[in-house]
Amino acid sequence: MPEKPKVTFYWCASCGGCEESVVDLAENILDVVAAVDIVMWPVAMDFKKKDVEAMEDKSILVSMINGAIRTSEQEEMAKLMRRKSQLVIAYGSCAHLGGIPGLANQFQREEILQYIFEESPSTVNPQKTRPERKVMTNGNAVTLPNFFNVVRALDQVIDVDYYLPGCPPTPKLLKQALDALLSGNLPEKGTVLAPDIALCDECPKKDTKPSDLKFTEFKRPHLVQIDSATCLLAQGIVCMGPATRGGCEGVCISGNMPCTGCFGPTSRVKDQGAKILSALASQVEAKDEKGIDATLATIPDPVGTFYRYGLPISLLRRKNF
Amino acid sequence: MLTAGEQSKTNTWEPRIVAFFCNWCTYTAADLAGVSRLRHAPNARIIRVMCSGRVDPQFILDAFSKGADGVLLGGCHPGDCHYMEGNYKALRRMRLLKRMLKDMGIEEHRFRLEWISASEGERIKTVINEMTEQVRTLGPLGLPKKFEEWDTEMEVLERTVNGKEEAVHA
Amino acid sequence: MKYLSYPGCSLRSTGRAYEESIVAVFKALEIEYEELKDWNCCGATSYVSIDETDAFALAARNLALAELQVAEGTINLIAPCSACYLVLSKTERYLEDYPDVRTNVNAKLDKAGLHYNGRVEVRHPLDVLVNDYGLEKISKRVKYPLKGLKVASYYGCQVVRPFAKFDHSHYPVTMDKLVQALGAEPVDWPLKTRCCGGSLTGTTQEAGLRLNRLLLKEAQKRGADIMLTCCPLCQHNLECYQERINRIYQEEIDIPVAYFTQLIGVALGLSEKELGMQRLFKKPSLEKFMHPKGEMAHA
Amino acid sequence: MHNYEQKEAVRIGFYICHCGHNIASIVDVKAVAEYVKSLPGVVVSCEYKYMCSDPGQELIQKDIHEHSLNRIIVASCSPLLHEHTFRTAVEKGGLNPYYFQMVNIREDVSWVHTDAKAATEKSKDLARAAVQRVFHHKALETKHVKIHPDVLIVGGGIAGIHAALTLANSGKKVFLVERQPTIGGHMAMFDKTFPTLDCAACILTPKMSQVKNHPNITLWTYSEVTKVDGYVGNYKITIKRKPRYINEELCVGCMDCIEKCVYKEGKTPDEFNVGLSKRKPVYIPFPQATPQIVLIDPEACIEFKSGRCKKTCVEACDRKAIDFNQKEEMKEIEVGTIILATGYHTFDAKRVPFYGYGKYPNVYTSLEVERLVNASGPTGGELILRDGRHPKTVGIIHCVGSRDKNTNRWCSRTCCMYSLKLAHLLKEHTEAEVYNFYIDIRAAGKSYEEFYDKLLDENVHFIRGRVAEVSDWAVRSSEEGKLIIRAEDTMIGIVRRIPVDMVVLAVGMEPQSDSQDVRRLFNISCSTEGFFLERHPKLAPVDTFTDGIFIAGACQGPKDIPDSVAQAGAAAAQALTLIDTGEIELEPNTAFVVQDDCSGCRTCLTICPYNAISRDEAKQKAFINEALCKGCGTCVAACPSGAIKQNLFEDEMIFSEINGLLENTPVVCC
Repeated sequence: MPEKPKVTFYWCASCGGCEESVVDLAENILDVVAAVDIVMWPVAMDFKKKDVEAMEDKSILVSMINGAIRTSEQEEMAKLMRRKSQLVIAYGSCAHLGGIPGLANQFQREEILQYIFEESPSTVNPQKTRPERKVMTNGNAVTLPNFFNVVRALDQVIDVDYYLPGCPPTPKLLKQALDALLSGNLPEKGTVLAPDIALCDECPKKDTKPSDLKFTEFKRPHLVQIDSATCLLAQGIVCMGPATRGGCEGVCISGNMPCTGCFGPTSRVKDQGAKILSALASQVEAKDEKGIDATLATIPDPVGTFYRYGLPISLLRRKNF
Repeated sequence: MLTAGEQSKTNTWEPRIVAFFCNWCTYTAADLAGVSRLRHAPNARIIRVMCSGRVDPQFILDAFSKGADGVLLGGCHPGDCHYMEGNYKALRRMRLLKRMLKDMGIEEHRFRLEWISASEGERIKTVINEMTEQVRTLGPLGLPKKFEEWDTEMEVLERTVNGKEEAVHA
Repeated sequence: MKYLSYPGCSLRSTGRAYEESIVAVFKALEIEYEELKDWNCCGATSYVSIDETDAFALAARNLALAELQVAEGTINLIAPCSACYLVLSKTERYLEDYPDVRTNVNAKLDKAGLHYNGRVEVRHPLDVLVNDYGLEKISKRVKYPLKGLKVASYYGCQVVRPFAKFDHSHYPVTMDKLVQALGAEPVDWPLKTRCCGGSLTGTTQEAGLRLNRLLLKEAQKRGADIMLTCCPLCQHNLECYQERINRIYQEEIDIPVAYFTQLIGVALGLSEKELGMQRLFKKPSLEKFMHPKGEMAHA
Repeated sequence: MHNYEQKEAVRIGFYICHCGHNIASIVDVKAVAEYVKSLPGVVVSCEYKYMCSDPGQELIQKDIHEHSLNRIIVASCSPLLHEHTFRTAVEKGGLNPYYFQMVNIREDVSWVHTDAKAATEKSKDLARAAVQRVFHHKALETKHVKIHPDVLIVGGGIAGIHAALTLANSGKKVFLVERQPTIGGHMAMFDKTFPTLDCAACILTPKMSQVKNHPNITLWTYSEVTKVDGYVGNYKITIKRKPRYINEELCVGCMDCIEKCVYKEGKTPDEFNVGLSKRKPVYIPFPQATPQIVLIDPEACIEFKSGRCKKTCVEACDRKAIDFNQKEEMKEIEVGTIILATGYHTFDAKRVPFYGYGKYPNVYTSLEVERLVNASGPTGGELILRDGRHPKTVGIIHCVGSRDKNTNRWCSRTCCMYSLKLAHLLKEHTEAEVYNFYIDIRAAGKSYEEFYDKLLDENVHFIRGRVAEVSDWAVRSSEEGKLIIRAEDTMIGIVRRIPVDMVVLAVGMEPQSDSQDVRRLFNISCSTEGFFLERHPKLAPVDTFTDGIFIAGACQGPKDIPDSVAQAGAAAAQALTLIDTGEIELEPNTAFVVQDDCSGCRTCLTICPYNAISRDEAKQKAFINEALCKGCGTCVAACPSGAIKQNLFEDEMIFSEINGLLENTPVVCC
């Protein structure tokens, strides 16, 4: 019996949702398990780093890595997986774009540590104790990895072959990706494995968007009664759909929530945030600075809104200090 | 002879400003500044576009990310756009972009939107000189170099943070 | 808006009536101000011809002190004497426009632990009253409209030249509009900004008096009951030499010359004492023009 | 048309121009050429003295053949000047003209920088940007649009009249639109013209009636252009025709209605006589007004104000031409070209208060004096002052509102000459002593200096000095009751007081007060002072930056009659050139939607100022009508998924320009 192709799933700075999405394959996961040999999956199986180190270089067919890179351990592991794998797929928004952890790029490392260990409302730490990077227990040294100042997407650390977008990727896209991998019917390197067209194309509310939309005020979804039948932008709610790659089938929109951009931009766009900024601002009604500012002030956090998933891969990458 | 980039390495840093000028007003004004021999700082490099409304906020961010220390956008005065309303679109985009740049830690004076009509050659001189001096005071933005540093954070941290902490615990 | 005031030397000597009437009128109109602490001579027009940098430094010390006294924002510094107004305005302008002047002057100020940052705007009380406070508000406060009083407004040279900051440099009208607001009648005459003789009356008196005489004669010829000035030197020149002029030139000049702030005070119903009227050599008799507001309505 | 595949290897030819010393004296052109040679894709890189010369252009063409070049870059002057020249040269060399890119190192570099090293470095950066940009250039087709042969002329002064007749005589249909009830403009108000002393009316009125009677001219007076749509060759114009309350078809200009008006005397200041006389509510501006049709001023007419007039005018008109219910009418026309001849405005003398205009009755503006000395003027040509006197001495003050930092800095060019003319006429009419107060006498024109000489012989006084003030301040008894002009006589270095009976202010020429609105309406530019801006001050004096729109006469700057007429002829010739060519080339810089990439989000639909973008309902995607697109590119900047591209300004081109400008060391592009 010929050896089954080896596959790994690895997680970096992520929430675990991407792991869930693998399980979301439901009964299809049995076909996957039958077809491949999973040799590393920290969330589900007990393999160690040394097991992977012991493998020959390029002996793994594909490593699916989710999560952003924000610690030295993640960088080290990513580089190890890269060495051992023929293909690396950046799995999910964090690996693809930097993701939610990437929002930390608005702060300095020390600001974050101080908040987490000293200031956050749920913290009781009058001594201001910080974890030690190296502790001796029972004669063994236990170390913590280094925490980076800058959060990066996977391809800013290692070479990436494909991207599976989404927070998390949908089972449908994962299935398509696995089928392509196993059949060897692969697209051009660097491809994002989703349609290269913005979400509006497949949006269920597409037809209700007017052709003469002008903004006088932007509304936040939790503050208004949303009309489920109408385009969210038409209701003044910031929806990233026009600037976000489709393929999710509009799951958020169907749930009455605006698109927040997790699939990232289309291949023709360098900076998703700048593009949605340009599109929305262009449609502001006011002509004078004061009026324009008043309308735009109703977007209280442009960076958090337009770069919710993509700050690390944006043109500026992080806040400049 | 050194390119601007090489100069920065040899410590004679000069501000680098990318200027997007609309064809009808501001670019024509720059021509007028030329014809009138209005000498000004050689730090701005003009990219001609048909209208300030063509300027995608991506261009501005891209210029910063490629090493510009300042970006100048010039268009026709409000009401004077050759394409009726392009400058209003530019204004709207740039008001939001300015806010975003601030949130991203890019100093205010590094990005400037100016309305300069075809007859205001003098204004070209004033604006470029002023902005060059403002950016000079701010110093280099140097994003490409920062990107390099960010990508090699692991090595740096291994050297500094670990070394320091080990010293403390020793 | 709160103001700083710079009285200057004249207002503490020959021009005391000017200061007294300003104080009284500002108080009556509830315009808040405080005096610049530790002010010094502006240098007048003579120092600048001896040493420009030193002259600027002397004047700039006052500007720097103003910044010390008012922590932030633009400072409106009121200089009632025309010479002070011009010298301080010029200093302010030169320090703004010429970086080398600014550097040199600040180097000198530095020795006294001072520095000027460019926050001061020098203002004339005429400008402040008419353009900040407003004619309409003044009119409302007038208790005795001066109906029938014919007034020749005399601006002199320095308040509008060379810096025409609030009015036309050759044909100013601010004081005339003020006169109208007080119910009186401005006399239109072409000599509003012609030289009063300045300091020539003290040095080459013959030349000074010749200039002086032209103004007085023309104002009187055009039927003015009173001349108004906004400068202590002009007031002095026009008021004090009338007898001598009559003697030398066989003229019959007899016209009172008051400060514009005194006339405002009269219309507002302030007392003669408050307005320093007793300090004038030729006390104008204004009673016959003073019609209480109620009476006017009936008239 | 849109070629996405770049199969062929890019082979760039780079040429840097010395422009004599203009560039080469500051920029080290050799060093730049040498540097560019090292950049990827560059096959030829050389310098040449004058690239725009024939040998320069031939050099490019030769190299295209010898080195199989497929991209050409010229670093020289502004593309606004010579882009067309080089594109044509490239096309003649067998290459698509849009493979060409221009680098401006003259206006943007050598003419504005003094540091040779910095200028050379900047030139290298700009060259590198162009090198990287041309990799993305594509072959495009030049667009051609047909030129509608009809012409709109705005303004019926001498310039508009001359342009209209020139075009009409060559067989073109002309629409002449004038805001006033009559054509003729300022010239109709003048008495005589300098230096020949022709009577203005005698030479103008025949041309006015030719306009009226010309079969090719549609004359709309008392009308204004309110809307301008379209583009060169295809303008759609909306014109508002104000109601005259007179049926133009029926009125024959007999003026019986005027005579029979209930007002026995006029009460409204007469515009044509600059307020020196009064007219009735029903009036005709002047006897030779064209068209010869009366009009009613609703502001003055009792019927309009109260509705209770006896309407004697209606009774008087046997043709029943009076129509109080006439409404404003909107006309829509299509034309291919437009000539603006909207004229000028005289300086408001009240802005110089020390000259006493409006204060002293005997201070006049020059335009008032033109009417005062005119035989058909308010006094029948007799010089009677406002106070009823005849002047024995007159002072003419030059440069009122001209050559003055406090008002207008420019020279109005006509005042010296018309002041000389008025001096002559005043002397002729009154035998008064006439004093001219001048800064310089500018008599630069054919026979102008000779006219000045003639005036000197006529014993007109000339005092060189700017007048300080005009006042009634009499110092001596001889000055009593006179206006005293005080001025420094700079020839003898003393201040003089000249008592006169009459003062004439030679007011300057200003842009029309609504010139900014007009320029916005027609989408052209103004120069700093507000006159319409020509495309090139020397080589394109009647063209504007908007194709198909030309300017003539004093709307472009102060001008006398001969110059206005010459310019009007030039503008007509430019329009004729376009009309007879039949079509014009347009920049193919339009935007287009890549439909496979379009998500149908409709962002672009809301922002196109020309409604050029529509939605293809079947495909649910945006579509740009190339004919309507003007190429501003704002939809490209707004398209949130990058599905719209603009020819000549694609994102990749601009990104590579940015990259090229800022790149430290050259890298391979693409």
